[in-house]
Amino acid sequence: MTAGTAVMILTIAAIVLVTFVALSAIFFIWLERKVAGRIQDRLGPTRAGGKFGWLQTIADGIKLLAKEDIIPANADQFLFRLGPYLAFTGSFLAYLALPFSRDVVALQMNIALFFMLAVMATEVFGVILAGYGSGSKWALFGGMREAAQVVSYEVPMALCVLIPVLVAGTLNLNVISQQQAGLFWNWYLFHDPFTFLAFWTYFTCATASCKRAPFDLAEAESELVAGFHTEYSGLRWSFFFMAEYGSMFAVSGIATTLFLGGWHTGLVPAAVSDWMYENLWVLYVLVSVAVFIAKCWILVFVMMWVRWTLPRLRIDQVMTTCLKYLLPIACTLLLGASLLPLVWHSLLPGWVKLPFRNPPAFPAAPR
Amino acid sequence: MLENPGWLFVAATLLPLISFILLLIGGKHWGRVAGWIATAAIGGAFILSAIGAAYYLPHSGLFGHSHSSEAKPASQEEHRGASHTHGARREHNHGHEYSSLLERDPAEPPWQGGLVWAQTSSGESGQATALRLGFYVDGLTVIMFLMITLVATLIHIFSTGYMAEELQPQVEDHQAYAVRAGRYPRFFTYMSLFCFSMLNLVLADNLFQIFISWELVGICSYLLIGYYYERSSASNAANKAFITNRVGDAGFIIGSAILWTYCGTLTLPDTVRLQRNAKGEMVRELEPGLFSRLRMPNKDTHGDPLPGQLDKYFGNFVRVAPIKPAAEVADTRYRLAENGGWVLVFGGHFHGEDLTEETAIAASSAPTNMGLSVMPYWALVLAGIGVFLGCVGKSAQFPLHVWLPDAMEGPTPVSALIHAATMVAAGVYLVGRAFPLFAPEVLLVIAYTGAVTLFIAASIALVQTDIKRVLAYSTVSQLGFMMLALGVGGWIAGLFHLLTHAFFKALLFLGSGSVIHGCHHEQDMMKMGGLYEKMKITAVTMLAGVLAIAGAPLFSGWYSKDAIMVSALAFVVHHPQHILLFLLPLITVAMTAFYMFRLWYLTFTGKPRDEHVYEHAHESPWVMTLPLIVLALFSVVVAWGWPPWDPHASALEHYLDHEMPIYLHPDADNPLQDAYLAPVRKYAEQPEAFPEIQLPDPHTLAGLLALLSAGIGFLLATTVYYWGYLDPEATQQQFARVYTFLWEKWHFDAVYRWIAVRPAMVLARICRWFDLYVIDGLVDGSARATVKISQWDGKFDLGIIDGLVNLTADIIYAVAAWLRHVQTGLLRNYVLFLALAAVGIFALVSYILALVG
Amino acid sequence: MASVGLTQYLLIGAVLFVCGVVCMAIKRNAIGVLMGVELVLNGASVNFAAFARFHEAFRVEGQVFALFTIVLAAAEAAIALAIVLNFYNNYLTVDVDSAEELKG
Amino acid sequence: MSLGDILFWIVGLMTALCAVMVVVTQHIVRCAIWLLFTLAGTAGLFFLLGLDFLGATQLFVYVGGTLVLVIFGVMLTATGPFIQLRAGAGEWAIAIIVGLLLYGLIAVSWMFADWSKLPEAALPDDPKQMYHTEQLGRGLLGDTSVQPVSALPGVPGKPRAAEKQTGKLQPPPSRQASAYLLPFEIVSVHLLVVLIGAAYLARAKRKRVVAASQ
Repeated sequence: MTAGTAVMILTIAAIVLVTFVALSAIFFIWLERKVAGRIQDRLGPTRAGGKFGWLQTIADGIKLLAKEDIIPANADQFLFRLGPYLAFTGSFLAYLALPFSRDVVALQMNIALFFMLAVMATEVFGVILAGYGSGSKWALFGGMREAAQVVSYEVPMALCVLIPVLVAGTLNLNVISQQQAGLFWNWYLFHDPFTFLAFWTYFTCATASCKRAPFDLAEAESELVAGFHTEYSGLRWSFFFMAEYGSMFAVSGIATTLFLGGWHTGLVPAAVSDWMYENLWVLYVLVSVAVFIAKCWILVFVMMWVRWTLPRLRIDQVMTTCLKYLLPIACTLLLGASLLPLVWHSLLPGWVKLPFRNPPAFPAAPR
Repeated sequence: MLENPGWLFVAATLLPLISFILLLIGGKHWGRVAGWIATAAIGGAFILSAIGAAYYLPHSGLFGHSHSSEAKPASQEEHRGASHTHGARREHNHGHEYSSLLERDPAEPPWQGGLVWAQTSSGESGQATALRLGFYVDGLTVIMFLMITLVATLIHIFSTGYMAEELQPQVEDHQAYAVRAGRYPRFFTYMSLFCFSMLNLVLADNLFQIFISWELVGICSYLLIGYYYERSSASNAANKAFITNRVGDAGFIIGSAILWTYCGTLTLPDTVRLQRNAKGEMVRELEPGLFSRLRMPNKDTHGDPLPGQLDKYFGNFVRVAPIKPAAEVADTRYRLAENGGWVLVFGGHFHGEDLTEETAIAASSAPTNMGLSVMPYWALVLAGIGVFLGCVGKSAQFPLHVWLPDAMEGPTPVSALIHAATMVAAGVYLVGRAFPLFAPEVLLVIAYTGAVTLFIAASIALVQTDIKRVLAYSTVSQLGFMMLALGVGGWIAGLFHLLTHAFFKALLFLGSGSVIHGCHHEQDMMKMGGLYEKMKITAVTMLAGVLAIAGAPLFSGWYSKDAIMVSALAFVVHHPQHILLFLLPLITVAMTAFYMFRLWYLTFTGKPRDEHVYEHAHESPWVMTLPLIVLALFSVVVAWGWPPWDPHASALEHYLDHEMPIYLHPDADNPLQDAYLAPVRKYAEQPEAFPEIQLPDPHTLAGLLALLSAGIGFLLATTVYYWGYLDPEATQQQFARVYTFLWEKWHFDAVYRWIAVRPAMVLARICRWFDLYVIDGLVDGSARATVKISQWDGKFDLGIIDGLVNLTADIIYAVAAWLRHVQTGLLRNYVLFLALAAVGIFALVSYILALVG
Repeated sequence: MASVGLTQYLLIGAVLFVCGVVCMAIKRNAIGVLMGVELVLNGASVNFAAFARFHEAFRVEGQVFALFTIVLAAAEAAIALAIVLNFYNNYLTVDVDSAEELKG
Repeated sequence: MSLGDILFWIVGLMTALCAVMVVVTQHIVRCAIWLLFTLAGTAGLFFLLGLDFLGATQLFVYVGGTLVLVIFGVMLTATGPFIQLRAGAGEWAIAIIVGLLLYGLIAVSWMFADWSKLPEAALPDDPKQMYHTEQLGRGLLGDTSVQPVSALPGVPGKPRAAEKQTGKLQPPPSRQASAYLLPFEIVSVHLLVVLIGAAYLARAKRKRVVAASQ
């Protein structure tokens, strides 16, 4: 493969991914409204047309595109304009390393997981800049809260992510997924008690780092008008939302890949799916991409469900949850997960030991 | 798998030490948590011991297979002559097997390890002598660990309840009429230290380490007996225990010193250590322990078997003088009862070829020769008696038994743990561990000491009214049983009784603790009575303990006491002049049953004799009854085997039999003790091999006699104290002299006061005078002189030395005041300076380099 | 222009380094000075990384030292910010020129 | 010029430009944004070099952590006149001259350094063939098979016999291989200590000021 083709493939992948992110944002906005409606015992959007009112989002999009682009007089023009793009870039870059199926990934990286976490960490800059650049104290408060919250929650989140990595022995998401092939008890969620608990801890942190309710302090309507995006309108505003829905899907993708078997259905033995991969590649890819996206959607749906069910916390409660509860829990889980095989394999006499399932051997993906 | 599971036991030993250090540092402020920490530590030790035992049991060969027997070449045995019919047994006892120790897998028990503490090089032989810090884990260690940690854990749990009132900030001590601060954490601090010391004692592989633990145990006992130190009785008891033990320990250290002098080591089993050889390579070298040095090993230092004819000349164990022709020596090698003579000691490095009669003779004149030296036989006896004297002190044997009853001043859990289950067991344990060192004369001393002790203590226990003192004398008496058993060669019986006794005596003490706790610290049995209605759990569990100690069938005491009686009987059959060694315990069995049932009846049955006590009595909380129940369960079942009604099918006894050191087996080649003990053991195991002895099977005979005796005691107690046919008061009046004699404890305390305490006081007064007037005078005089000199020195210091120093400082100050203008205080200027300096230095260096070329 | 190799990367690193030094020298804002330090450390990181790529002997060392540099920078930033905040709380300014009490 | 070279020039020049902008910009918040781009550009350089792990760490720790902290600091202190503190023209002049001198010095020494003395690195064309986390991790543990150790060039020392003959550096005996795991762990602990210390430092003094003002 020459460098030219590599760039071409990457460009195509990027275009496909951008389209996917934009389309899924449209879908999620509709879904969010329907979920909110159902939970609040009403129908949700119905009037704009389409089955179940799906045209509502399109109508919203047209409205946002047509809206006047306002920049407040007090704002710092440069920073104000930069904010949304930075946020969206951080969220979008994560998709480059997210495997949708076996070897169906824009950029095969050996450290894909780390890369995803790293680029998603830069998303916070967009919000901070928006908060500062708006020249409004509500926006500034929102930005500061976001900075404090996201940076803190990254720590337990990274620790939780380390636990399945410890079990798998690799950071390559493609390999981790493939190790969980076969029936669903091969998923790392069920590998041992520590990974099981790590999944829930991770999901909580992920919800917080996407600034989703009940952790949406950066845009707390009741206190800060609209938080960091108070002064935004039109397309810039919609970029923030694309970024938010994009990162919701991305963290769900990480959760799916690490704990829930990635693109594997968990219903057929590994041999069958391998056979399909060898002989019916196209069908395999279609089915597994669908399975992967469905799993992520379910997790995204759970986030929405949580949002419309739980009340918002106070900012000090958010920080306490992270630093006093989630961080020690994550540390304990990591310690336990690393000590478990040690104790299991060394201290107990031979006749006490039960067979301990190790991850199946799988050759590392071509780099 | 662990490479050497012995480290599990080391870890178990260190846990209480960690707890002790923690509590010592911060325990004062932790209150209840301190108890939990100590309990957790000893509980953890129990779990580690259990894991260790789980490793041990499959390896021990107890279940019929052995890992090492196939691996071992059979050729070693060929040189050892026909007497080694028990070659297969040897596989489990690597004690003095030279080659196997060097080659064997560390995961195979016995597990050994350790390090050298201090090393010295002695004399011209250059033979290094070393003090070790090591561990040796064999079957005895494993079972002792399990027993100690289990009993200690239960007692810790019990103590968290029993000592609860110490948690108050102010505690009123009714006996000392004092109000003091609560000392709950202190109690657990000492308990942790004690547990560590005791475990270390059992773990140690050398006499020196044992001695250290021995002293630590002693100091813990001192601290805990004196726990209520406001009471003068408690502090006196603590002093008495400590000083009495010192007498024994002096014997121990003398014995150790003799062994060190002649044998050059204090390590008991053989050990392997890394050594640098002449070429400078690290090699594994074998270091024979005491046991091997006093017997001829079957391999020389290079692992080559020794020539066969040497065995013919010397046997395993050599007495050199009087020198006799070879044939005669071969015949007389077992005749050890002769007076005088020398023992050949096998040192570090020797070759089999060198070991001829001539060498041996030469060795008797030179200090060391070919790794050999000689030791007078009397020194061996003296060393044995010395070591045993230590055991006499620790295990409260006659004549040093006086401290144990007084030690009951400590809190009851302490009495249970230290003075029933573990510390006093240390003496018995040491006799068992160092058994191969004891010459027949020493064994006889041990047997008689035990016999006298058990009788005296039991007789005193008959008349005591303090509930704990009865138990204390009973403990002394039971320890006497153990010593007697060991002394007559019943190694299994003695240690078997040690293990069973630990459980039921801990149970009895904790039960009495529960009674005392329930009766608000009333200890006099004469004020109790009828408590059964109030404290059912305590009463029933204590009844289990009473039945066990009295030797009721199917209770654990029955099995072990039977084993002791069989050993005594077998010994007496072979040595009829020592008939007392069987009669005294037989009588004492009856007395034991009597005083134990007397205790139970007085406490729990009949009418309440003191209304005040009776009204306030109540059952103890669950933390105290739970250990009672667990211990009661153990007291019943711990010695069971299949079938339970066969007294000689006990699983525990079978285990001990299997783990018995090789030297002690009836057919083992152990010339030091064989002439004396081998037939005894053989008779106890296979009486049909002695057709000339016209007696029934010793097992049946001894068992029936003991049961009969116990039955008599039980009936007597029931007659007097339950049915009330006999009035105890009237009997007491009738035998007033005997009663007074027993009540005054055979006047031991008075005798000791006259022969030891009074002269010591007089000497102390003289010393005080000398100290006050002579030594203090000298010290004060030198102090005055020093003051004068320092006044002159002060003037010199101020004027000349300080002057120079100040001058230097002044000069530097002046220079600095001029230089300080370089500092602008502006951070950014400094950065610029740095960058400029970098450029400048680089330019300068390149210029110079260019100049140089 | 020659194909990209060690020298080109080192030159970029040098640009970062010198920019950092100049930044330290002319920023009066204390945090600006801190940013200069970050730039200097980044220049060093680039050098390490370049050696890791282009020099067999530094294949691991280059990366490891660059990692150390990053961690060091994080630690340094935390401490420096704490100092700056203290400074700000005590003097109500972040102008480093007003911190001249060490003047000789 | 290959594609990688073009990418290098684009990313490298952008990075350098952003670095210059950091110096030139007066507004402290914008300054921080330029710094963000510089750091991100550096991460891009790392990715171009094939050092994925290093690049991701740069993004994660530096950009995601350190820089947020710096911006935090900026926002906490950026009040009124401190947003735009200007240095005098003279200072600018001196600083620029010194900077140019320094750059000239470094650039000249880089350009004229004789890199040909370096051992020929058997490097594949595609950097991704060589560098990945597994090797890095093994290198941290001191595995010599992934870490060809050689004497550092320029550091005086005795050349070994084989080096004298071939003129090439030979890997020393495996024992001298250094494992960086321990220093790495120490650095992590150091980081933790520093963070706690910083938190304490930033907090304790504030209390004292309050006490002093009362």
